[in-house]
Amino acid sequence: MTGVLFNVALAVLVLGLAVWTIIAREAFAAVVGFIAYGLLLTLVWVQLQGIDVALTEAAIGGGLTGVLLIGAAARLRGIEAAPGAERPRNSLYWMAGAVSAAVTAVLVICVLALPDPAPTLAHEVALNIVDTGVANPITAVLLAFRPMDTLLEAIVLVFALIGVWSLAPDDSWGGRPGPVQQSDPNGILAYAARILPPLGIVIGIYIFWTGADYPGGKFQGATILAAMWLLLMMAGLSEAPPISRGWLRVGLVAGPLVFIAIGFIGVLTAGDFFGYPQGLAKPLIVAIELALMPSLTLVLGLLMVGAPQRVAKL
Amino acid sequence: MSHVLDLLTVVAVAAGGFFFFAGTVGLLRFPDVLTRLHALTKADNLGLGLVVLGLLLQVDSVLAGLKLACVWLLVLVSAGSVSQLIACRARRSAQGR
Amino acid sequence: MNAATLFGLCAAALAGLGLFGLIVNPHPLRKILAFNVFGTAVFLLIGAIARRGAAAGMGGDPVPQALLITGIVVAFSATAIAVALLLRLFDVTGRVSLAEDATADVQAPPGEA
Amino acid sequence: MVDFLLAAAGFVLLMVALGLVRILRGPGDADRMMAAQLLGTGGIAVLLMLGAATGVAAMVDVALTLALLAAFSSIAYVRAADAALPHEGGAERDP
Repeated sequence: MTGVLFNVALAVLVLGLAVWTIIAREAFAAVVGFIAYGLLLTLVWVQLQGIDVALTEAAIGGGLTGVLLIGAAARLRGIEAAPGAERPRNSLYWMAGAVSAAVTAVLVICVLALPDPAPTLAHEVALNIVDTGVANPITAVLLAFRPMDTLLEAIVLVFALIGVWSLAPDDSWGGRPGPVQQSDPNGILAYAARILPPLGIVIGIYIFWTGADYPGGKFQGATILAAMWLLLMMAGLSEAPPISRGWLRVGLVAGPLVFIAIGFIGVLTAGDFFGYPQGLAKPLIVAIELALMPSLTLVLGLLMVGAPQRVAKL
Repeated sequence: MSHVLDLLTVVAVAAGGFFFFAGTVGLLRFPDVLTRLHALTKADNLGLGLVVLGLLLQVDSVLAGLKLACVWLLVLVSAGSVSQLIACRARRSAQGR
Repeated sequence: MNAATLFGLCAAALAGLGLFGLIVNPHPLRKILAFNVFGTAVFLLIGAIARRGAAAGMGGDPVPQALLITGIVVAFSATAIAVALLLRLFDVTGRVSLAEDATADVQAPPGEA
Repeated sequence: MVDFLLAAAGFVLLMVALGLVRILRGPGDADRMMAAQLLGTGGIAVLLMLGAATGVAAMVDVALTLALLAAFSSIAYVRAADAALPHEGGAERDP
């Protein structure tokens, strides 16, 4: 009973914050509402028994997305794009409302009409997980049963970074990304940036390592490591490397390349792309994760910093 | 013995809940940024600290206890620094603009 | 009502809200926010379906849950690109607008841009 | 015990949710950030209590992640707000 009440309160709060995010007058207030919304979603995932998803949401939705959006909102402060001419016509409001209400109605019908008993692949996963050597079913799905999704995701992240970099002005190409960060080395932020990263790195690697058997994994771990790097950069203790550096580019693609190479090893040894030979599944999965982790950390950290803006000193 | 521990947990967690209540009331009722910040840090440090203390009495392994303590430590450092930063920010925007 | 149905219905409402905001808000940053709300609604719907598939001692169907993790990370990378595009637009035009004539009166780029 | 922890989690959630009224009312950006910060801390407390009530040990890991990252958006806000005021040069000073 207490649990049901808790869930209802959570759902009402999530909905309320979403409404605020949409209707708030100022962009900054809407962004803060969205950050709170992301934090609450973490609780929703926990209540839906998706601890792995909750970890990802806590790291990405509660952390990185918020930093990205707050930075943008503070930079665009006072430049609200609301010249009267741009306000949509009343008819558009009504049409948008009607379309949205229709979408919601269809989805409500779908949710209520979901088949019972629900179709599930949990039995198949439980049956085959023994062959992979890992105990966390999510990790088994991500790296053994559907590795293609994970590979393409890692590649999408690299492409996104290339997309962000390509927005650099011509004279900044190859330079250091992000604005010049200057701050007092004895300031409070610098203090936090010296205390938190050692702990954060341990926790990031712990979350990564525990992912084989318990909720966790490389994405969550890499996000934490990237956040620690970002903290150092925000405190002015470290700077993003110029994007023309060779080691940086090698580091960015090394993870996906190792991933693809292991896929081809599967073709040779087990006759199938990403087929793992008997008994070698666990070592290969660990190898993929170890290779992906640094690349993901670099990509996520640099995605947060944005495009190069300073004139490059080549 | 376990009854005593349970009782202590209830007391500590309830006290922690009270500080969250106090923090919220302060955040809503206090007149300016700095006093609201004061109320917020009570919830951050004492509220969460008492909840962690209460739950520490219930853990069954050293690792779980360490993780709980670590959560509190992290929040102390990050929330403490953030409130300093917000206070500096509030003071400067009161003077500067 | 169980958690899956409750949050499934919640997701349906969020999808409508996100779509509405995406259409009517003229500010690009608000559109990014609304798109993210819409995205989380889709994730939540899949999460509710995954929860219903709980079996074999697992709290939910692990296949959709793994897809969700992939989805959240990809949504983040899309948001990063959108924000970078928006900031670049601001640097070049000095204003934040998606209107057709926004580039007609280009102002001097502000600051260090 | 389980019921007590669930009820306490619900109470804390309700409290920090009331604090969210600050996001609606403002008046300043800092007030809004503080409400988000309170929700972050409260969310961590709720996660810990839920974890203890349901016996899912991994929830502590989620709380750890949140504890590390929840303050980041506030830090980003202060950094960006400092950078937006040109006459200060973005440098922070101790009081």
